[in-house]
Amino acid sequence: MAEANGPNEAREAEEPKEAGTLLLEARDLLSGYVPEVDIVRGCDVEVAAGELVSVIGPNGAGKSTLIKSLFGLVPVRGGTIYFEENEVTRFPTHRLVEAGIGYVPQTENVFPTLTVEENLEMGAYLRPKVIQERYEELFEWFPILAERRSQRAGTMSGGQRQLVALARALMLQPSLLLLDEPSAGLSPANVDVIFDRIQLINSKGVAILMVEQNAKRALAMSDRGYVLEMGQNRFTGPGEELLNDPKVADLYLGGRAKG
Amino acid sequence: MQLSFGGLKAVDGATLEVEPGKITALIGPNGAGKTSLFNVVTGFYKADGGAISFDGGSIMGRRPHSIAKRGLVRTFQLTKSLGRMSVLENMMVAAPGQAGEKVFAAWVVPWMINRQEKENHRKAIELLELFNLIDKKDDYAATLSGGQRKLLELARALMMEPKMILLDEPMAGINPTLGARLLEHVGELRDRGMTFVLVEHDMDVVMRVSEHVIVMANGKVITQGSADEVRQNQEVIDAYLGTGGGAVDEALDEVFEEDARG
Amino acid sequence: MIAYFQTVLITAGIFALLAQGLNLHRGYTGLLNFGHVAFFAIGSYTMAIMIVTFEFGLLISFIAAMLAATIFGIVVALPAIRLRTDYLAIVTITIGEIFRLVIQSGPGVTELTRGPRGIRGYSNEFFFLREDLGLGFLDPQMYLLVIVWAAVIVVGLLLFLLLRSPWGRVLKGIREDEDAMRALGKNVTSYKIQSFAIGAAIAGLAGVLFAMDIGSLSPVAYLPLITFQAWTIMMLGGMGTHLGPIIGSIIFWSIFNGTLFIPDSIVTGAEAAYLRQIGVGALIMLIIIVRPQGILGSREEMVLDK
Amino acid sequence: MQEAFQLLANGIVIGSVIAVAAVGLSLVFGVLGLINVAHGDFLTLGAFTALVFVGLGLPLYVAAVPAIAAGALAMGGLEKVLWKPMRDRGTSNVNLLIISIGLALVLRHVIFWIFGARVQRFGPVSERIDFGLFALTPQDIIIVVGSAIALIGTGLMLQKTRIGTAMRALSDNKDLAEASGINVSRVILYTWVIAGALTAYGGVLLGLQGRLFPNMGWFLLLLIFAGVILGGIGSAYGAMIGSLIIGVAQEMATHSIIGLPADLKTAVAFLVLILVLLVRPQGIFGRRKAI
Repeated sequence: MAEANGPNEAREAEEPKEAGTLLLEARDLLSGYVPEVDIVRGCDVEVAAGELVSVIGPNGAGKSTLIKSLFGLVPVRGGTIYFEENEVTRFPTHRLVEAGIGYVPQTENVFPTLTVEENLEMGAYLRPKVIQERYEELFEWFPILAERRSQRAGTMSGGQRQLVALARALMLQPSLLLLDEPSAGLSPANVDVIFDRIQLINSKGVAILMVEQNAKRALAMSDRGYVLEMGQNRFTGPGEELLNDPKVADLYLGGRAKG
Repeated sequence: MQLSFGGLKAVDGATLEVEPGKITALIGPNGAGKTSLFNVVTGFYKADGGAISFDGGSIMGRRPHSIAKRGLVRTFQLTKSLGRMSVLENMMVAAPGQAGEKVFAAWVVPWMINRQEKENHRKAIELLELFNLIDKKDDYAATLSGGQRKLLELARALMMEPKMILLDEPMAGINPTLGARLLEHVGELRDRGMTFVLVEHDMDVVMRVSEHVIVMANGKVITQGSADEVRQNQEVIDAYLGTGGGAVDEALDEVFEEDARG
Repeated sequence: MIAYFQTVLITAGIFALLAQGLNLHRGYTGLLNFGHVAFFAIGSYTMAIMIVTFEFGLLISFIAAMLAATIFGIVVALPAIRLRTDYLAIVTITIGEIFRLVIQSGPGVTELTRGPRGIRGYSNEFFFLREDLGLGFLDPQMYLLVIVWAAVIVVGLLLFLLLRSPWGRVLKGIREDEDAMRALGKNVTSYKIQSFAIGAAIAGLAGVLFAMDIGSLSPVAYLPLITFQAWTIMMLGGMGTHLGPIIGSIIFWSIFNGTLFIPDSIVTGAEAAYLRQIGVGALIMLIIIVRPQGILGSREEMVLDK
Repeated sequence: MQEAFQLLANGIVIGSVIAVAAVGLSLVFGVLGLINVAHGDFLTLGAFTALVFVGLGLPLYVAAVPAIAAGALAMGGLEKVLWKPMRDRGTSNVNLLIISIGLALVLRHVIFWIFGARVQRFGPVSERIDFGLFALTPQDIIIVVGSAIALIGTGLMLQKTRIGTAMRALSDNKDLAEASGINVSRVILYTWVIAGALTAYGGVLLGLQGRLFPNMGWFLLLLIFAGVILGGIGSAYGAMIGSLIIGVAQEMATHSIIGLPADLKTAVAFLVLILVLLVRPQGIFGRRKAI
């Protein structure tokens, strides 16, 4: 089992920020929706600046719960979370947003009756002054949104909604973006688009921690991956390595590899 | 027991059969339509087409309570304990054919009710003892731990003397010791001739207890067979790990919304 | 002083009945009925119309009144119970108001109800009956008090038997989780209708007694306030408890009528009436804020309520 | 024909008042999911506050200002001292609804206590002006225009301002709003303040019709509910249209062809409310999602 190390050497060239410094660090995380039922049972997660990290694992492994716990949406009962070297355990969500974390939930990730522009505006609610200049950059990254800036988000296709959600989460220029199953429910073509944009965002220096069902694709593009099982870290290592590890494939189908 | 559907988005033309006296596992990635299938079979959702028959009769379009009365009983993913009732009351309420459930019966035929209540009480105590919940019998169900509630739900289902039980993620959020006990009970009951279908995420469990495994993806059955057969199947591996090209369907948007969990 | 206690106890008895019906709906079945006054009014009016207009005897009129309230309960329940709880609250409030407006000025209906002028002269037979019942030694007020409390006790006992029987257990189950009960093979819709109908019938009985108490009926006696008072009583005593409605009603009316003793030099009669309503409102808020389980309810159940 | 036009005009007048009040109710429901039974009595509060200032010799359009302020202050204050603490304690929406019933009784009878039961007026109502097909008093015209201004203003606020967009965002998806960094409690407070201002203003308009009495808002409450539900509960624009329809429907019901007594016209609106809830609970203009 590989220890977590910094991002791939190959990627380092494109990082504008100094890579390698630890951005997010969670230790022994214990959390769950209802009292007494822990879904996440002692997870460790690290994300370095500019890194792209995936969390995969079988259904019910606690992936989504993990990411929601990091963002203050699920009560954390144990462990500590650091962000940019400050402890942020049990911080309310809006303070994490202020600190520089963006989050895209898996479902209901747009305001359906609001237009695209209004959705983005809400993403920058804390700093309305930046709205105009952020529009420019984000519309460059997601040209389709520029075309549809006054369309209601609820009338858009799943893939387009996902783009709106990504753009909204990027309005405040977060240094870390948390994505909960960004490819869920999308058609193959849209999955391609979304993964492509995620890589683009990452190449601009935004660190990404994403939970994915589509383990193959997610690991293929990630610097590192965590494989979760029963709310605990099972394997950790560079994306490629995990991808080719037969034990990981086994895990999904129940042949619990011991060791 | 033949189940087939068409038209429903979440369950898109799945056809499957469940053999009596066996434990069948239903597996598949998130949004495969497993829970939706349970909801359709037990009458909680309406199917747009297809046929469902159980124990030699059609149960298509019937209401949930009438399906349950025929002996096809379900549990829920998020346990539905009757929180502000005692554990014992939770059990007693489930007993079938209670004369006292008719309005005014308590005024007219109290002796009949008393007799039945005694019998049901005995049965309930027996089951609670079996499930190690007897110490809790006078506690409010809402005060039980998550695992104990799962046990209570199964015990309560057994009060109904069902022919077949559908278990929706019986092991989710329950500690391994209680989980093992629950599985033991399921195994014993199967040996006594009861039929089980379970949706489960823990593949270890699936592989260990089930005689037959049905794999769903995108609302369809993609393969079925013994645990080992299924494990070797390339399609299954793809469905779980993602294919790289993605076999996910646009029409599944809605499924993800209702079936979304971590 | 005796007159004061008589008045308090008669009203308290009548409202204990109303609250008992409501308790069946809300406390045991979880249904938010805010139109209880309609069933109450149906009882009063059917009784009075049967006696005055159609000249039936007391017993037949009484049976008709209970029957009418029951049927109306079913008619209201059939569509309404499909609604989400808060919508059910609005619909039932509205039904209560429609009903009042119709008895006040519905075309054709006013020939029976006599609109705002109201009906009188229906209670003679009821009071004559006191000789036949061997209660001739009581004065009319005392006689009414005895009848009212006899009704409260009988209804209370019958409800007690019913609610601790398996039937009552099913209702409680529905209050806790409808879907769980469906999965356990219970016909939830049917039970909700039964609960609604029985609660309505009890309200109809309360309406009959109320009619005897006030001696003449008019639509202004059937404002939504009646429903709110019954709710306050039920919550004060403790929802989902057997004795809650009765104890709640006695306390409520003791306080409410106690304000009659405030001398006119401090507040005039009209002002006291307003103060009493303010009291009802404040009491409703206070109960929810301070002691949502009421006097007899269990704190634990309240905490466990989702 | 003349009669129909006259009734239509009357319906639009009363519908305009209902609409102003309904938008406030709808905003609160959209953002909080709370059905506020005390809403009607805040109309009364607005009307009587204005009456006090009219009594001091101020012209009505000046007296409306403190009335609106009183409404905003009262609703905003209650959010601070009542609703928010109760929500934080995890009080269920059903129990909050019951609290609002208690609040309604208190508010209404405090007004009764202070002002008595007699009907009062801002001033004499002027003669009707004949427009050919219908005739309206100048006050009626002020009501319609005043309501239109308020509704357009609210529409602009919701559509063009940051806080308005945030309100819509909150009724769309509270969790996502939180995750976007929106200060949810502040937006809720503003929603109450705006709803309070609108409602009190609606009360002043209602008073302009001629009669002020402590039950005035309560009597209108179910009509307001009807408007809100018809338009799709939680949708502010739906509430405006739904209210106009309710206003017109109840006036039209008294048309000689239908021949319903005037006392019963509100029953017609109530019936519409029940039918809509049963047949199409998301309202005519509402999205199914909004339920």
